[in-house]
Amino acid sequence: MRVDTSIRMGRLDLQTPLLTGSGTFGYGDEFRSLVDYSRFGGVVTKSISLEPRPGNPPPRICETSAGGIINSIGLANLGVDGFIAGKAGVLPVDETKLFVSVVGDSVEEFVAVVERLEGVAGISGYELNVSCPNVRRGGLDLGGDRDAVAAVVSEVRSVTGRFMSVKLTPHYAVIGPVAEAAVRAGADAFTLTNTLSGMVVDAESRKPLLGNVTGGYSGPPLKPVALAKVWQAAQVVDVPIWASGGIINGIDGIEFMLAGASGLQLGSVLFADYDAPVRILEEMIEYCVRHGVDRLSDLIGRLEV
Amino acid sequence: MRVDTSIRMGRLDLQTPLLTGSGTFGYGDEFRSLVDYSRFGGVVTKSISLEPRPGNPPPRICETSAGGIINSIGLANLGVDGFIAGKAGVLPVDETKLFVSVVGDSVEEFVAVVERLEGVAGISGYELNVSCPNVRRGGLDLGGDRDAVAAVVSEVRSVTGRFMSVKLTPHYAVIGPVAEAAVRAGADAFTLTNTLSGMVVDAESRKPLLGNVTGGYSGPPLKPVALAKVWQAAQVVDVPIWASGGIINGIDGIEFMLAGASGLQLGSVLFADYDAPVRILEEMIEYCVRHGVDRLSDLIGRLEV
Amino acid sequence: MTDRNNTPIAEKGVVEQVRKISGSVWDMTIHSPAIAGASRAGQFVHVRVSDGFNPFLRRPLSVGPCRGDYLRLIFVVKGVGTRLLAGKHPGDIIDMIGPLGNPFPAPETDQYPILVAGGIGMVPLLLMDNQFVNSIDHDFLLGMRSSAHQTVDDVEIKRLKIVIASDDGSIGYHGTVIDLLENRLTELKRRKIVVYGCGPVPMLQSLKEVCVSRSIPAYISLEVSMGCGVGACQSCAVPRADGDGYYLVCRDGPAFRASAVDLNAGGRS
Amino acid sequence: MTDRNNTPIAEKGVVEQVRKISGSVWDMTIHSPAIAGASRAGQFVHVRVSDGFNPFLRRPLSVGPCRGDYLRLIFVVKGVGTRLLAGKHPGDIIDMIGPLGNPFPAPETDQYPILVAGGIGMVPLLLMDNQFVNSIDHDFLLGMRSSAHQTVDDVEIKRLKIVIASDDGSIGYHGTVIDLLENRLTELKRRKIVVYGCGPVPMLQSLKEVCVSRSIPAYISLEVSMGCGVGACQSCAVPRADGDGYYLVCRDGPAFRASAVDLNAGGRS
Ligand SMILES: Cc1cc2nc3c(=O)[nH]c(=O)nc-3n(C[C@H](O)[C@H](O)[C@H](O)COP(=O)(O)OP(=O)(O)OC[C@H]3O[C@@H](n4cnc5c(N)ncnc54)[C@H](O)[C@@H]3O)c2cc1C
Ligand SMILES: Cc1cc2nc3c(=O)[nH]c(=O)nc-3n(C[C@H](O)[C@H](O)[C@H](O)COP(=O)(O)OP(=O)(O)OC[C@H]3O[C@@H](n4cnc5c(N)ncnc54)[C@H](O)[C@@H]3O)c2cc1C
Ligand SMILES: Cc1cc2nc3c(=O)[nH]c(=O)nc-3n(C[C@H](O)[C@H](O)[C@H](O)COP(=O)(O)O)c2cc1C
Ligand SMILES: Cc1cc2nc3c(=O)[nH]c(=O)nc-3n(C[C@H](O)[C@H](O)[C@H](O)COP(=O)(O)O)c2cc1C
Ligand code: FES
Ligand code: FES
Repeated sequence: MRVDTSIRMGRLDLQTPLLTGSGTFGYGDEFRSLVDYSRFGGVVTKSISLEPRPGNPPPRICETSAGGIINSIGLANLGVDGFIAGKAGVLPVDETKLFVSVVGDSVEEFVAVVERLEGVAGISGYELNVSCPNVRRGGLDLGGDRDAVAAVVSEVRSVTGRFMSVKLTPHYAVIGPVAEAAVRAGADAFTLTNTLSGMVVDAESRKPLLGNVTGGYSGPPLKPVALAKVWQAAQVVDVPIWASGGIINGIDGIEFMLAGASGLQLGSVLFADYDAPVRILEEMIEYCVRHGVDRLSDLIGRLEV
Repeated sequence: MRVDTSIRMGRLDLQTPLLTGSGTFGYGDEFRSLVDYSRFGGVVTKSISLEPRPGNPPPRICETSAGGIINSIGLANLGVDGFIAGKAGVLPVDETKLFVSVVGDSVEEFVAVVERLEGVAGISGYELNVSCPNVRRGGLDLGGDRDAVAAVVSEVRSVTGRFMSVKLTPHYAVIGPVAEAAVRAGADAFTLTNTLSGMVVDAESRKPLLGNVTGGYSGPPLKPVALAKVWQAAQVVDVPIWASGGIINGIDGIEFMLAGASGLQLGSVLFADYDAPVRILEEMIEYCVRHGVDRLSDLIGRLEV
Repeated sequence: MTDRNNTPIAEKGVVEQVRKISGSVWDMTIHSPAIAGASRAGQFVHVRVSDGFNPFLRRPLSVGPCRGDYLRLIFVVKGVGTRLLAGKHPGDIIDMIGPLGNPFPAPETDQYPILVAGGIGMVPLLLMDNQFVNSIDHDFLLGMRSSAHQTVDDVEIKRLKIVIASDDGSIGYHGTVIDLLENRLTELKRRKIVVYGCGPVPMLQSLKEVCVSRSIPAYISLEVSMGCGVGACQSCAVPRADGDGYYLVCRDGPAFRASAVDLNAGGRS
Repeated sequence: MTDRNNTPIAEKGVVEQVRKISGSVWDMTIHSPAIAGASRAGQFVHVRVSDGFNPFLRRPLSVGPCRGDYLRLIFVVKGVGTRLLAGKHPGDIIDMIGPLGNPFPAPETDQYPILVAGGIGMVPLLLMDNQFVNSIDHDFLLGMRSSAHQTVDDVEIKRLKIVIASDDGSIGYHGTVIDLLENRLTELKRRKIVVYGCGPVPMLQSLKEVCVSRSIPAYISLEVSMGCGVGACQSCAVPRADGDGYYLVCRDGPAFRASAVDLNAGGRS
């Protein structure tokens, strides 16, 4: 039995549902010698801002007792001009699709970054990161404000025809209203979710383990939260959803698809297992064979409630 | 070396910082034969509403792969009159202090419940549950709205002089504004946090593991999130904070105190280890002895940042 | 349903013996005098399967046939919890709370009891049988998928005169335990009967139908996911037949009058 | 700092030997031809310590003295990850990525190299010493807390002519390795020197001060928590001395020119 792993998402055709989680796969070229890019439907870059950002003081990553990790990178990145100058030539656009994650402190910054990227060939779309827990500098309080999210989406929409996913924080008690507002403003998809805000304390030294005290909590403990958000969003909007949060094996991927996801982002797992895209795709195909499913996409939203 | 475990919280003196997490300890009498109540500074009851509530369809509890649990009890409770009639006589008010958790779908319901409880002797205070992820019926969207939270607090404040903690959801990207508003409205303390909204899917049966699909995610995976919220709130408000989220041992308790908590709620841990209050207090005392700390309360907020 | 009429005891039992009965069925004897002494058929113990918190929750298991200070648990290895339990060795300590819940009510003096078990559901009924100590005449019917899924060994089947049915006919009667029950009800039709059942939900549904249609009183024991086990957390709800909310399995059950609960919703098995 | 000049290799090595050197120090030999062949002193491997995801992250460990197809890792058991590693047996498979990062630059022909190690920091310097293969005259200084914390065994100390200092005088010179360094610098004052250092941050701070004040070029290897290990996640930042942001230890280091990095902030040890 051959299982069809391709996924149609609105205007896009992806060879598999697997994507990378922004910030865990650099600008797309660092893993060249390690990872089989052909297993990815798409690669999402580190979030890129208008100016280069140095990021937060170290340490920037630690583990949590329940098997997750917390990072406080603080959106360190080259800035859009640095990205275009340094990376546009080495992007993995032949093996897979490329999505650029965009971040900003204001609507204007989002628009300015996207405007510059419009000139770069080979970009299949954007992911708007309106949800990073590690940076908050006045201006936009994107972590909760429906109107601010909608404003970013509609202004960016006015400067690009490319595919555009909006990446939301799990820190919404109710995700429906912001999702609906974002779709009305022109979002083609959602990425659910970014990390939770979290923190680790070392009782012995009485210090936090991260230089920035708090950071973004990811890995397996995030999965139930991201699953709930994917399911809740899938009840109210009709656009593709990219799941992000704690996917480490094929069954996790199947769970997210049943809950309504059509894309599956691999984030933290890549730090432990560079072979994850190959392994996870195999495990998903094996599930399909066992359950007599010919096309992975047939599983999307098929949770029996 | 004797370690003083008593904690002064505003107007209250508690014999230890340990409290029970609402909903995990029933109405306070169910654990009589199993738990040493004298180790608790206070017991917080199941959340009580105006009318009895049947709760959600089963199954109502399951485990998550990262070592937590998810419940969707749906605030099943006796209703305030049932509570007063059935439980007022058996409450553990001699061994420890009693706090009644109150829930409602409207400001009026919160007020009505508290008004009736004002007549019951032996209640040391209330915990206002404005954060349950399992119920959402129009009216108040308490899970995010600062004004709604402030309205509940100030209206309840107008009918009681008793101690009043406000229990918030971890689904705030930024907790400062709602905490400040609640203090202005008359909150004496915060309980941080309630559960995260989460969900577990069984890929084999394609079904959610909970009758209500989503539920409240608690236990160890919640700890980093609750710690971050305790620390963030402690930076902006000056009232006592009761920590709730994944405390299973004494070091967890110390971590929360360093981050700014003066109360420590034991929730899910009680399902696994009925002896948790005894064990956790011992482990905290041992830490104090090792670090030459005479009074547990000296640790509150002493994180070295 | 009456309110819980006993006080839960926390006891650290000592494993005396662990043996495999068949396939994935295990039989464990635990020295646990306080709980063993207080238990009645239908009650359960809430067992901590690991020393740490992985898995997090305790596992509810019916109290099987106790003998003096010794408690017997018989269980199917289903997931991580029961697997850990099956890996215990004599001398290991097991942290338990029990006996919990309401037992099956004893038969009235003029009632002839029929015990109807499906698979691993025979555990509480073995204790019930034990309690009858030959002094009460009764039937014990047990259904299983096949001889490979045997939950009691041949010696015990013989000793307790258990009548077996199997879905594939590989042991005993070829058919379901409900067929056996109906046959017996026909045979015994002039006697006052009381039925005690425990097993998978579909079996209990049939049992309930058969008994309700014949106005025979029936008590069944239910399984549902649990948190505290002592009536505090409301995790273990089962819908009431009258539609008026829920019973709690750990406090109002696990043994219920069959007519009192709605078996179409809820419960897992 | 130059950009990474090598391509990471994913290799599943096979444990050849695991032995305890002293206290909590372990020495592991792994058959890993591709990584062993490509490694240079100062580079590291990123090691998956469990088959599952607990702990979640890989552990960075310096490449020690390789011999042909065999890689050597020498490590202190600090927490869960290194404990799991120490529990491996010959024949076990270890999933590694390497060699990662920038190595120490080779000494220029007119420079006399002094290797200055603190505790377990001697690992990359052992490989450096190895690379000199008797053809380059040099010093190897090693500081440790006490003889109980020995990270190299006596045979190797003798063979490599390592000069030891200990904080409590229980072995070698009574004092710090920086004292040893200062003495040698005084003795060698007419020669052009290059210093290579690895060890705890306070030691590296002193080393940096000593060398900067004497205008002696020094290279140091740094440790910081890591995610990916390949320059993709930006977890491994260390502040630049010029205040202009951060270097990445996994890509721009671990070996840095001492004057390029700010050792007062960041890093753990
Ligand atoms: C009152 C009562 C008495 C029981 N008596 C017995 C017995 O004597 N022998 C026996 O083999 N089994 C019995 N069970 C079922 C037994 O509790 C489960 O098979 C067991 O908990 C499975 O745990 P696990 O870790 O192996 O499986 P997992 O599937 O990994 O368990 C995951 C979670 O689901 C819960 N769960 C899974 N299956 C069930 C179930 N059928 N009922 C309730 N919770 C479940 C577990 O307790 C745990 O919280 C009884 C259940 C109840 C409620
Ligand atoms: C480039 C490099 C080379 C290293 N070479 C060696 C070596 O040759 N021998 C040796 O014994 N140690 C070496 N270390 C330190 C080693 O990586 C840590 O001691 C180890 O990761 C601790 O893991 P653990 O699980 O035992 O401890 P835990 O404290 O449980 O680790 C928790 C987390 O913190 C990280 N961590 C803890 N200590 C350090 C540290 N000092 N540096 C970086 N991350 C840390 C771990 O990787 C893990 O992510 C090196 C570190 C780096 C960055
Ligand atoms: C080290 C690290 C850096 C990250 N950087 C970004 C980022 O720049 N932009 C973004 O939108 N998400 C970022 N994330 C979040 C991930 O893309 C992903 O949403 C999150 O980690 C949850 O998925 P996971 O559990 O699979 O890792 C980062 C995560 C990690 C661990
Ligand atoms: C079964 C269960 C029921 C709960 N019911 C309530 C409730 O009625 N009201 C409330 O405020 N919190 C309720 N909670 C949340 C707990 O009080 C606590 O805040 C949460 O579980 C996090 O703490 P923990 O990780 O220590 O369990 C409940 C939690 C559980 C597990
Ligand atoms: S399991 Fe807690 S009330 Fe039944
Ligand atoms: S560890 Fe990922 S960039 Fe260095």
